[in-house]
Amino acid sequence: MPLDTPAKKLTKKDFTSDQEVRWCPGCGDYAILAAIQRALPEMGVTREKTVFVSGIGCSSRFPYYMNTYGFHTIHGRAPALATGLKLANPELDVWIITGDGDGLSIGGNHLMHLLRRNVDVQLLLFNNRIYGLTKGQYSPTSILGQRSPSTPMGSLDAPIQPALFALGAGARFVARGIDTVVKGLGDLFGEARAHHGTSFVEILQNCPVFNDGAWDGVTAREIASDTQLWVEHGKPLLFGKDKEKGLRIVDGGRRVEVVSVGKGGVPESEVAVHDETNRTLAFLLAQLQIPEHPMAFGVLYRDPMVAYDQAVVAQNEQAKAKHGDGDINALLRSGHTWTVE
Amino acid sequence: MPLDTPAKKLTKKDFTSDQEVRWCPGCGDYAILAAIQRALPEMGVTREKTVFVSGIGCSSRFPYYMNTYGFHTIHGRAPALATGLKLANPELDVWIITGDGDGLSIGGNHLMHLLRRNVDVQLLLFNNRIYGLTKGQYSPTSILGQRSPSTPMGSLDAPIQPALFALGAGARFVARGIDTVVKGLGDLFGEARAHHGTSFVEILQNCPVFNDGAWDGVTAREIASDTQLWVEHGKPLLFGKDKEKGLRIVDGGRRVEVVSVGKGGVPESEVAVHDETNRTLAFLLAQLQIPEHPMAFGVLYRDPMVAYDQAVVAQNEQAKAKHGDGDINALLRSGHTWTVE
Amino acid sequence: MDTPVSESSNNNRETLDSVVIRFAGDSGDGMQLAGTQFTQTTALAGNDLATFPDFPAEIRAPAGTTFGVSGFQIHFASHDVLTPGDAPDVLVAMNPAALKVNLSDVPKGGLIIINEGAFSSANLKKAGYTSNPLDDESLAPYRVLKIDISKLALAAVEHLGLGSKAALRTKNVWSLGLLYWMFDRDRSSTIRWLEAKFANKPDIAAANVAALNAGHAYGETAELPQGVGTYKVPKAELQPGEYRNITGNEALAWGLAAGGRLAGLPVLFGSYPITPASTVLHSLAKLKHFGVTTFQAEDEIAAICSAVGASFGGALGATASSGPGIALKGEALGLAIMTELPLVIFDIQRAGPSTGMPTKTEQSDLFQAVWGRNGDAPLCVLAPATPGECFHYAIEACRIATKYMTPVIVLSDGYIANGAAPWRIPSFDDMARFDVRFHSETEGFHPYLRDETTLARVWPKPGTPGLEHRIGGLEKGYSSGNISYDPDNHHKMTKVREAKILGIANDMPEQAVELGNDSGELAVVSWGSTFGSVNQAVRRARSEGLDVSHIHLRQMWPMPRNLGDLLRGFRKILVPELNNGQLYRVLRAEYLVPAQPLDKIAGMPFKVAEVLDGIREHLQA
Amino acid sequence: MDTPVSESSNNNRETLDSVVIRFAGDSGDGMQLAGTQFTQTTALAGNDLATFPDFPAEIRAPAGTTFGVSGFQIHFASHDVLTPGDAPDVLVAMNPAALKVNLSDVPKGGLIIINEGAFSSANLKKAGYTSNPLDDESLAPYRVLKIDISKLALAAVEHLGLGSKAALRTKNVWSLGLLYWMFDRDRSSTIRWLEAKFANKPDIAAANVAALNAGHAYGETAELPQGVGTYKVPKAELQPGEYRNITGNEALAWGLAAGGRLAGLPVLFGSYPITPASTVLHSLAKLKHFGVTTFQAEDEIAAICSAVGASFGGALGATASSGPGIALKGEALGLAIMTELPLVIFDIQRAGPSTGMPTKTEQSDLFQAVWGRNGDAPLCVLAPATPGECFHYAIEACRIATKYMTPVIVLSDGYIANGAAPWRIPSFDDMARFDVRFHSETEGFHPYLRDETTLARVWPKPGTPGLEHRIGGLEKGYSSGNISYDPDNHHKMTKVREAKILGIANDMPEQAVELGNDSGELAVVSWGSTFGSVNQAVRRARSEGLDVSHIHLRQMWPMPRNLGDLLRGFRKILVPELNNGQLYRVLRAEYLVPAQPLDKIAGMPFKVAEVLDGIREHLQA
Ligand SMILES: Cc1ncc(C[n+]2csc(CCOP(=O)(O)OP(=O)(O)O)c2C)c(N)n1
Ligand SMILES: Cc1ncc(C[n+]2csc(CCOP(=O)(O)OP(=O)(O)O)c2C)c(N)n1
Ligand code: SF4
Ligand code: SF4
Ligand SMILES: [Mg+2]
Ligand SMILES: [Mg+2]
Repeated sequence: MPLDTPAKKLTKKDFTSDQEVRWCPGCGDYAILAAIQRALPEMGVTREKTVFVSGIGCSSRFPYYMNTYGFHTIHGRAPALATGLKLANPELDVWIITGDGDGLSIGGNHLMHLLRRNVDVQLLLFNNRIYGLTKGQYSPTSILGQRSPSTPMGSLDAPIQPALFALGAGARFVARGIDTVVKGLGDLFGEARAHHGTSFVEILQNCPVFNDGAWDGVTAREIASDTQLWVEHGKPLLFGKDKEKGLRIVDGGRRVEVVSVGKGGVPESEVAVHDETNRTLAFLLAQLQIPEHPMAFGVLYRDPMVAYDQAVVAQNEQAKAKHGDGDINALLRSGHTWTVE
Repeated sequence: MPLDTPAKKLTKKDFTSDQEVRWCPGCGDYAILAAIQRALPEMGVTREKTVFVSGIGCSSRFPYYMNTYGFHTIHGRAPALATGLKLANPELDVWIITGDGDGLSIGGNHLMHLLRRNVDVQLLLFNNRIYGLTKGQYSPTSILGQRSPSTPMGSLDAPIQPALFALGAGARFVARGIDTVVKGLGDLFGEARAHHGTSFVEILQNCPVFNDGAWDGVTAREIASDTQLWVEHGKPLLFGKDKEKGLRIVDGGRRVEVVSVGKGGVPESEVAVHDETNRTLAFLLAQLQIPEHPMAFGVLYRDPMVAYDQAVVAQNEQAKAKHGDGDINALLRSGHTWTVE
Repeated sequence: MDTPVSESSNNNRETLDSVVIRFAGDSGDGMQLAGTQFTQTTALAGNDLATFPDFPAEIRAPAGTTFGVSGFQIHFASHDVLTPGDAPDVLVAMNPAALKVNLSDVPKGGLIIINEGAFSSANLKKAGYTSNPLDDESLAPYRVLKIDISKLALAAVEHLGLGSKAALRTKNVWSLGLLYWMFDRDRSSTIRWLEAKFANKPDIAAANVAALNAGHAYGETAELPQGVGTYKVPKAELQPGEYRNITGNEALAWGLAAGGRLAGLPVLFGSYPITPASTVLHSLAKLKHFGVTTFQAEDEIAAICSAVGASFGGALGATASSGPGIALKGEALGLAIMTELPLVIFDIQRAGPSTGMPTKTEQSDLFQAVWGRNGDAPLCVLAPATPGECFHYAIEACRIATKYMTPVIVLSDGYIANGAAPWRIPSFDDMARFDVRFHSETEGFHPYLRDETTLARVWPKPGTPGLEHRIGGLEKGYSSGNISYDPDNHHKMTKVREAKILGIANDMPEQAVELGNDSGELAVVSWGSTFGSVNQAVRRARSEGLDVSHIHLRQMWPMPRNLGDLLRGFRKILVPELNNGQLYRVLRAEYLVPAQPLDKIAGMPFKVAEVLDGIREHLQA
Repeated sequence: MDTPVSESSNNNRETLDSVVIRFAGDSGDGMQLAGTQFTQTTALAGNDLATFPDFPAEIRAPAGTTFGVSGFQIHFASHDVLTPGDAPDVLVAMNPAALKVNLSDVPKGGLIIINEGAFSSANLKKAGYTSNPLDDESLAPYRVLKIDISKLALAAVEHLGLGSKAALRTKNVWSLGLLYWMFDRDRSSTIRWLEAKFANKPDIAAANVAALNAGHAYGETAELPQGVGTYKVPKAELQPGEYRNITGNEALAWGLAAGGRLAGLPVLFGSYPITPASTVLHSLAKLKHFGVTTFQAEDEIAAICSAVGASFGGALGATASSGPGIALKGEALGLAIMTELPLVIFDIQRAGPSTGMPTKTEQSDLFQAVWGRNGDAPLCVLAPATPGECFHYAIEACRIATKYMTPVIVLSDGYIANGAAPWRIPSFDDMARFDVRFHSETEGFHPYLRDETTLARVWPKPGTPGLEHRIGGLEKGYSSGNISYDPDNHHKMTKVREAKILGIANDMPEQAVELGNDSGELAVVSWGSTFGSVNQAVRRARSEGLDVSHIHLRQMWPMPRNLGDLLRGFRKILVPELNNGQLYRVLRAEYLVPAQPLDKIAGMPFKVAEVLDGIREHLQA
């Protein structure tokens, strides 16, 4: 949420730290870094009020490259740490950077509780469906059958779907983007920051070293218009090069089918309209998978309620209003005391 | 899943251990204990193949009272421990007993991964919306504003909804019951056990000492028929004393409304029919809350897929089939060796 | 109960020097309430005192069983009292189970007051008696006062027309009345308390007052058997001042709030409930108007991480737990050590390993506190000796944490946590402030700039323009604060982290000798909550003419700077601990002195006699 | 490189006793491959050898930077080799960054082979050079061989028409060819290996072979500068047998599989990836047909809990991690201790505290392993000294865990984990089985029945009729196995848990002296991976006539039963450790002997000279 604005207009460079970036050449993380370094000045934030908090993983090196405050914590715990930071200093604008391993394997519980509490932070989950930093083991979002050093015969556990998980955990803002779709990312970051409460943003990210092309089926430029559905509140769920395809909801809301729209197909009025405040619709959209359906991007769900840190501040104020500023001497003498002479 | 059956018909008493039960008088846990001790003989299980695994909490004392194998582990970790147990010994019939604190606070991550992996166990979550054992602090399922020793001015974090969370995590069997509805419980336990994969069963449980009546708005006998919707696959979603009320799905599947059915109301055909294989419907049902809607009970969702432990066994077998039974001498000499004479 | 000092007191009361009373009954019988009220009243009467509440592990254990017995022991005297007493002079047993569990602790000739009315055959069976002890010879060695308290209490409140369940619940207050009569206590403060507590239920208040008075009246009017008299314990010479009872956990909570004030910082206390630490959270949750934010986290890891995040943000982060929870915090403690952030951790020790006996006390987390982490990860460890000292050491922890940019663990235990002791209330205005100054100079800034004296790094507060920086758990360059894999740098950083912590010893008092000489035959070295029994035991040993000194450690790490020299002045060193030998090993490792253990691993405090025996044996060995 | 022993060898090769070569280049330059191939070939040539690979922390660090430099050092000799060598006699520097990072380790007069072709101004800048070291005096103290390896490699493979990127990638193999020529190595095994590795890409295989041959040919034909010669290192006298190279992590994995076999149990290995432990999981994941199930858990806590669950179920549960992950496992370790279940834990130590320097080695988890848990929580700790010993100690861990029903921690470290050493392959058929017998007697059964000798409790396997029972983390009654809060029982159980672990010392060898006398002036006591450098240093000290013995510990807890007596036979004790002083404190605590530390906390193994200096200093002090 916007607070102070800087005296002079800042640029991408102002948000770039002096540390050499240490990701592999071609890593999707570069594009995300650039996107946020470009988006922050647009949002008019100050460097000093901005904090990036991360866990451990390739993605979690992110804070080092931002010329803001930053904390590279321990594996999986960034949401917990950020919660304390935000409670201690609610004026800060806190961004959490995490990976599919950091955020959903070891850190899944903290993520769940961050979401249900609705702490006012932005969380960006870089989903490359692999553990990058530890050299390529499968992750909780890896596809069934993923071969990796720890699953030489293929993985056997069904992947978690991050956006679905977030919705089940009670998230109030769920969005999805792609590392290479920089413009889309910048917009999402702006929306995420504007939202009061936890903004959950899953970003499909390519790890060229250990899981190259994991998202190609969705992200490859040639097929993008057929595999990506960018949703917008109040707009029909259309996709395809000429928006010639749409989603129709059938079976009393239980299933979604792809229909041709316009000439030769169904009228646009039969195509479902996105309502970002409807959690059930978001649940339906979050589940869509290629090849049956396009994958949904943009703000899938947004339904603000009071942020946890705001409520805590308010309750603390209420206590002060009721009891006055605490007096330690009086506290020590509260209840039953007696005097020895 | 059923395995051996006992030589002679067992009874409730066979499943009762010699340990004195140490819950508070009136605790809802007694009814659940009785229900399972009664249900197990019905399922024809043997004592020796049955294992109860729990974490820490009042509810987690459960294994001591079952005359089967049992492991009272550490706080929140029962799902992880049970996973190892089941992988080591897939023939065992493993039941996990957990509480809203044990399973959803400290143990939320293990629960999530148990569900997405779909390990073939039954998990019963005793939801009393409070920490019983540690004397009454609010829990992740406590209502907003819950007053407790740790939240004297009322809690500020939105509760997690266990069934919703389970669906978001990828559970393939999600059910809900009530401590005092013993018949319903027994049935659910049977269904849970019959399901291959993780069966998640939330049980509304009363803690008369620290959160008495937390569920009265749903469970009180007088109002039960209006506040409880017991779902059955393929049957319309009817409730009320004379099944005179039903749920209609409106808004393209995004909302549910309560309608009167029959004379003066809508025809029964307009009432939605339960389809336990539809995850979106389950998501809708899991969200229903009093007073707007009745709360949904029974098997909300069931859509089996291969259980993790089965897949692991199969992969191990496949490796054996391919390479033969491993030979340590050969292993030590695999790859490059040389001889010194 | 000591032998009567004189018999020339009012109403022919025997004057006693000190008395130990134990209230015991079913956990539903209100024994903690009776004990607490007796304590208040006794404090008002001017005695010194110590108490020991002992709860069952269950929330509501089945009535009448031995594991459902709840006890409360108070030791009061006309002189200094340091322990709740080894053995009760008077046992109040409200039911057969209470008698069964406690009888063996009563010395021959001790007085046992028994609620006969509860000795039904059902209750006897629940307690595991095969025959009624009131009917056989088993109580012959004691002075026994059998009263049907149940019936008398019912009769006393009959006129109020309560249900019989509620009426019966006054029997604890009835017995309290009897003891008030026996020990010449004033009922008025308890009456006021009952009236306030049951302000909304006037009939319950009235019933309790009636029962209290009836018990008292019973004493005055009934013919009591031979050997049961009335007693008086004269006032103790206490330091003048205003007093209150305080439990260790309350004192930690208040000390943390006070420490935040003295540092000029808001406090964020992130915690996850666990016995016996939860009440620190409960106390702090009521102190929001003191600038304390409490956060009940999803687990212990999140709790400590939230505190680390808060400290990074410029607040004072704190957390509390007990053994198993502290184990979970180990990795994050390492992060706080590496990032050199202030952090206060309360470890309220309980009997381990693993879940152990959660409601029982122990001192077995010393290793975990000092050495229980990956890597070379030094921090500061303090150990208060009494509930009152918890207040002081919580403040000290805040001072050291912020001055040295380090985590500080305060080791308390279940015994101090729950035990209430009279405490002379300090004046907050007299306490020295230690206001934190956040770093502000942007020139030449990097986040690992150090103070030359303390070796603490600077504390730059997010939100400050020009001090934007990144920290984390990777090794830092000494002169840049950036990530560094340089071998020499790691050596240097490890040494500076150590030196910083060891330097804290220069900022804390030298080790004093509590009792006895500065050198000699035997030093008894204790730490934490065993202070009272060890001190008493050494006092007795010295009165027997033995050359023994008592040294009590409160600075567990770094240890007091003179400790090595001091210990080397003794030929023998005995270390009584409620664990399987931890401090004695640390002393040997640090000072190469021949420390020997005296262990008790029973979930219970030392008895004075146990330590005394140990001293005698050790001197002979 | 030692001084030539003789010059009378084939082709006028100088004969050397031992040589240390370091390959260094960008992480994309294939230095690990070159090093590994040189190692293979050298082993085949009959030398003894030791290696030290040193990776950058990044997966793919930006090319040309100093932090992206990857190194591989090999020490080979005609005698026993215990360490990878202090300083390289020959440095191969493939780019400016590699030169910059490694130059200071090369002794004056050492040979440096430089790939001139990589010394572009861009690369020089990336490495942080302001002027080209090839053009100034900075290399004057060394023998330098400048070759444009890039260009020569490109030329050698030109005829194959590869892209220039792929072609350039052969330069590591080109330099390998040159070194093969220089040290008289046979190319054929490398050629076979390349052909197998690139079987699917025949042009790549051909290119590599061509480059290898070209490098070799260059040596044969080019005029080499003064001081650069050709050398021969005669065969070492090795114990006859079949040999292989093995890394510590591979050996742990194979040892665990073998241990499961010898116990007659399936193994469940639950683990969560972490550097440098992950490769244990990777190795075991390939052994499913050995009755090993691997489970990549969601975190370290789940990993160890899955292993505890498996052991409860009658399998052998095992887990592995490094410092931060082991810290997370502390609470669950306590559960395994309390429930007395077998469990094998590999802790592959890395530089701490906190995240520290994940890719660097250290020995700083000893405290954590021995004492780092809540409560009195004893377990067994073993520490292999070499990669080969990892196999043996993994088996020993399985034996002790199942025989004594206890967790056993094996402390390895990043150095042994990744370092490959030639290992004489044992015969599995000669190894003693230790088949587990599950409890089967229902008569008088309870789960804490103990074996009188080992004090181990019985192991009843779920699924067995009549042995249904419940266990957990709460204290158990000694004679019933039921939950018990009895004070004396807790004392007794704490003591029996301790006695059981201490008793393991009777089941393991006495401590031997590696070098020197059984008593004397100075004992140097080391543990774990520092074996080689400490042994060498003591050997040299003894050859200088100093009265020094080397004692190397492998049983960290319980310690060998004769260790105290042995140590008391020395006037001084020096404990070299890659940490800030841990074992030396444990020795003082246990035996009250005047052990002194010699620490190096640099993420690197000891150099022999460092230990030797420490010995000399300590003897003078
Ligand atoms: C406690 C702990 N356990 C394990 C690790 C090792 N570790 C570091 S990052 C990581 C996984 C990273 O995966 P992900 O979050 O997807 O990030 P990516 O590298 O793919 O961006 C693991 C297992 C650690 N640093 N700390
Ligand atoms: C590591 C650890 N942290 C905290 C505790 C304390 N603890 C025990 S049970 C419990 C919560 C129990 O709540 P729930 O799971 O809802 O069970 P209930 O008692 O309500 O049945 C807590 C916080 C513990 N035993 N171990
Ligand atoms: S390993 Fe993958 S995710 Fe990590 S930096 Fe390299 S390309 Fe990126
Ligand atoms: S505290 Fe509540 S949940 Fe626990 S045993 Fe008592 S009534 Fe049941
Ligand atoms: Mg990833
Ligand atoms: Mg609960």
